[in-house]
Amino acid sequence: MTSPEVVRPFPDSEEMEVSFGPQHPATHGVLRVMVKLDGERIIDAKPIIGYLHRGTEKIFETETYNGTIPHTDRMDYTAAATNNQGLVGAVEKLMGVTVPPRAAYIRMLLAELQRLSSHIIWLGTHALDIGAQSPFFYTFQEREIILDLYEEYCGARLTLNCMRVGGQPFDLPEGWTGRCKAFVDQLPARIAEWERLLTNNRIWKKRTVDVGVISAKDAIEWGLTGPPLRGSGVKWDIRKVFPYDHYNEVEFEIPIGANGDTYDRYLVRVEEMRQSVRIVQQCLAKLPDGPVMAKVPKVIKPPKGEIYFSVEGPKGELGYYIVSDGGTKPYRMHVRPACFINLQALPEMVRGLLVADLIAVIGTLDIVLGEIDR
Amino acid sequence: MSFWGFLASVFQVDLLQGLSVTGKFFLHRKATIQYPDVKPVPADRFRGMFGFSEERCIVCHNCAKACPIEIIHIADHFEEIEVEGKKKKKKVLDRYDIDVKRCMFCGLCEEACPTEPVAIWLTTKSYESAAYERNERLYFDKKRLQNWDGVEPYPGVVTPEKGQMPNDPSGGAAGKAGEQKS
Amino acid sequence: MANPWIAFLVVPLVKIVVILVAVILLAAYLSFFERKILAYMQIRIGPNRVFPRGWLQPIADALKLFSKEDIVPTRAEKLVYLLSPVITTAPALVVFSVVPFASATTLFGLLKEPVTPYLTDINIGILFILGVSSVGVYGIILGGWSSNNKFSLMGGLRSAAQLVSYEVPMGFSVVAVLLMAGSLSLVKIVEAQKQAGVWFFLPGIVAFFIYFVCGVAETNRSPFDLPEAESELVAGFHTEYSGMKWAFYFLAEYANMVVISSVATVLFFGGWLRPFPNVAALAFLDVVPPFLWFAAKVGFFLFCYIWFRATFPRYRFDQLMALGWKVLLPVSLANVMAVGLGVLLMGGAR
Amino acid sequence: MGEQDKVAPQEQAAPKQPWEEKPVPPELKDAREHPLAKEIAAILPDAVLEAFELAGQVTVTVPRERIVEVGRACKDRLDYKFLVDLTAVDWKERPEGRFDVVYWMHRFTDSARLRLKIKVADGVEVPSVTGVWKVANWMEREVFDMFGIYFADHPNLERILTWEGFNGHPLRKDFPIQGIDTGAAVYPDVYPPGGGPVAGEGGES
Repeated sequence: MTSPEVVRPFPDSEEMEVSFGPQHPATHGVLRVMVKLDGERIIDAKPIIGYLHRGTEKIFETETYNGTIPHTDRMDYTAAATNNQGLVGAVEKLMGVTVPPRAAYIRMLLAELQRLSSHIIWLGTHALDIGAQSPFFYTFQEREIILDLYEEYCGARLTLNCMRVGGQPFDLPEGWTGRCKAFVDQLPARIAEWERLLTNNRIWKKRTVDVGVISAKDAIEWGLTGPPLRGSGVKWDIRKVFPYDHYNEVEFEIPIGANGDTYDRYLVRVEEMRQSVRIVQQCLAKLPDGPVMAKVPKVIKPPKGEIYFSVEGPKGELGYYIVSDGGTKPYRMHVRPACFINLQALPEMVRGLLVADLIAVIGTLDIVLGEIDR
Repeated sequence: MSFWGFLASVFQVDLLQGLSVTGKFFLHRKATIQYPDVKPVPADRFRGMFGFSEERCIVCHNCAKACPIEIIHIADHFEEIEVEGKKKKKKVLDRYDIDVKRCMFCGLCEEACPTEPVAIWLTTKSYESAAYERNERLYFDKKRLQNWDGVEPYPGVVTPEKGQMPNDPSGGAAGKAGEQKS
Repeated sequence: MANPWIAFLVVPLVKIVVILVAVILLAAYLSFFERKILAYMQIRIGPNRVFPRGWLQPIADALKLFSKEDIVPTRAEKLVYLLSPVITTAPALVVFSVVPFASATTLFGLLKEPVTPYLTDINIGILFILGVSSVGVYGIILGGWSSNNKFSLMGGLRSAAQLVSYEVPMGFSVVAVLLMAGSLSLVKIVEAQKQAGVWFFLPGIVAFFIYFVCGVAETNRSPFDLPEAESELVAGFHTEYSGMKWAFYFLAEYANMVVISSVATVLFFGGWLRPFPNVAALAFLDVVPPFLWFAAKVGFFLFCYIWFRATFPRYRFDQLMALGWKVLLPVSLANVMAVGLGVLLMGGAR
Repeated sequence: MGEQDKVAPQEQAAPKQPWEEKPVPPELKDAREHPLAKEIAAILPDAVLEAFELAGQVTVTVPRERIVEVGRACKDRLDYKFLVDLTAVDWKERPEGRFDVVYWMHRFTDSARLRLKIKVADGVEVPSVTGVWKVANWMEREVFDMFGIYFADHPNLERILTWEGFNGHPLRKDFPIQGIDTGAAVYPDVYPPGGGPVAGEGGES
């Protein structure tokens, strides 16, 4: 059901228009929400974006295919590996390249570690917005280990630039799999600890149950993907429906929520973290050896044509629509940004709630302004 | 709510659980390090400050072409040199500038460099090159890329001038023999 | 009391100076301890750069706040904007005049005859404290309104509703103690606990719990820190304040925390009494001077404040009001009945 | 040559792995007979102007003015409930319409995906599909902002990524990469473009 029409006890009382952001502690970046308030109740919320628009898609048209990869790191700057995975997957599909299994497994490892890191940022900041300060530090402590693993592999912690068209630029340093396994084996215990702080904490439940409810029909209507869609009970995950990169050789479940409120999305993401741990463990066990780069010409020139390829990013379906005119530079490269489309449902989810819930819903949508503004 | 649930909520079991977690961490080993005295150890492949060696550079412009934001400016000219009687034209490097203030340290220039070991590399483990003035201090020309004037090398790392190699940032200090470890 | 001049002018003046300096220093160091303890709970170290290991951090903060530019928002109500921090801080300090720290002492023999360390002991102690401490809310409301900032206005209105609605259950929980003690004066309450031989904490466990929860809400602290919820209202009512004016609000908040903790100690944990005061077997505990007992108990409560802040998320505004009116008020009323009945059965009122 | 044969026999024996050969790009096939394209042709006889298939993805070109009708039919009758993506491509001097507006739909029942494409000349209005899929609202606003394609009866067609007073459409091919003078107060950098104390004479452009 869509959120109820706002019942206004004093209809002729004058509304207060407040601007949340773009410089605001809880908008996860430069998002501005023009909120019409009747007292504390939200009558209407209008997100205003574009403060971080860097014209990435225009820059794509002036770069070679391998040159665009550092730019994709900066779109969803909390999930650089999955951004790269989407781009290189699309170009490889257009060129008909099959990636050696070892490269594909390394990509799955990097992507799942990135999902863990992105969900960790989400949990830390979401709890911080609702008032619980400590999970932020406990979660970021674990994320430091993931960033160290990335630094050992590709030399950078956030803007990885760690994949190339046709495979991986370099192989895993020795000892990396051991450190990765040690980290991933102890993570479920850490997650259980964070859950003891939040999951059945009565204040956390009061702040998240029945807040920002969106039904499955509305979620599909508003084009939500990723945890917001799964939170409303739709079992939909690109890794299961269109498996890429050997995801079909790895077992994992897709957690779904029951009634699409903030608490269900919280449970879905925490369960997704556990599933990612399972995937990483299986990838480490089945890591094949062999080359990490397919036979791909030094200058990437995909054939004329258009292709759409999408990966399951931590925020939702991240798609790349590439139109190539046969040259070394993409003619047109459009990104289907999961956060941009998820944010569109914000007014729908927030109408009639209180100001504090606006912050909780922005947190549960897990938006990153780099991907929204591109 | 079940009877036990009611009892638990009266005795605030969920709140006490939360308190126990923060209490446990109260005695936990702390994670922060005191930066200026204790420096974090970058990994071997860490993409830090540029290293450049002029004699290995064959002026092929590959790095300038590979750079996504075109911040490597190279100028060269040809010279006639006598090699065993035959006249040979040799490319000489005049200007090799990197506009480090706009660089995003993506490492594509290092990958594009055909020489072995590479002439331009980032695995120098040095990251302390902050500057107060935007344009002057962060625009590295050929000489400065080698003597690192204005860059604080990471302890144990020497500047390219003193023999730093891409995979041996300490410039042979570690392995005394100083041979190139491929 | 040979010379009235000394007895009624010099001694109270000395006490006032000592108490004021102590409270301001305590509030400053409480901010340091809060940052340290909060940091330790969040696996980091907290301030440790000023003076070896950070001990002079509060002094450094005070100096910084002194030297900060005094910014007044353009269309703010100048007079009200400047006055409201004072309206908040003054009551928080005045309340300390009634809090009994320790029994009469001769300062280890320095003085000829024992003198009482606390300033006065008026016979309506509790009423005075409740009355004066609720004046502080005006400073918050006026400060929020006068700084001409939507977020501050909302912060101010929220704190008004919150304080009013938590004053009532707190009052009732205090009534439960008065029934047991039979007098409003704080010193007599402590003596009553001494005679009863048991702290009022045990019979009045529910009253204590409600009192402490309302105390946390009164001082806008952790699970109830809505007026200054940084994630929603940027910084709540003190968004536009900076420098010393902000420091006043800061001082008031910590002073109020100490007030609530010390009143809780006096009412429920037997002020300066040692645990189980008349049990002879524990006589060896008397070697610890009474003031240290009082300080230890207040310290424990302050640690709980900080512990709450590290752990609990924040209530939403309507849930906060619902908790105040629908849960705490009825339970405190029922508790007053129960304690009244108990006192009646146990030998009539004093 | 002898030992080279001896050394390499096991390689010849092992079949060439797909990633060891030169990649074979997928070729463009006409997809009129493709079941997905045939479905649309069945319910809307003359709607399918052309249909292609590349790497398993079917693209159907439909006439511009019937896009809402096709969209509603796809959503209600062929239950493409989920509009995944909506974007545009600028083909500059293409005779039959400068822009391609591309709709990418998805069906949950058998998780099939179909791409609708319409050809739009510059300055011609495109009927908005926000009535069919609510998610198209912001996507159409972005296409308008970036390409200048107007969408008829869109609830609030205004710029979404650039600011109100911006007088250009960045993703058009004739929009210079260096940007245009937007009248916004921009502080010129002290140094010439290309940076550096020495004016960039002849450096790598």
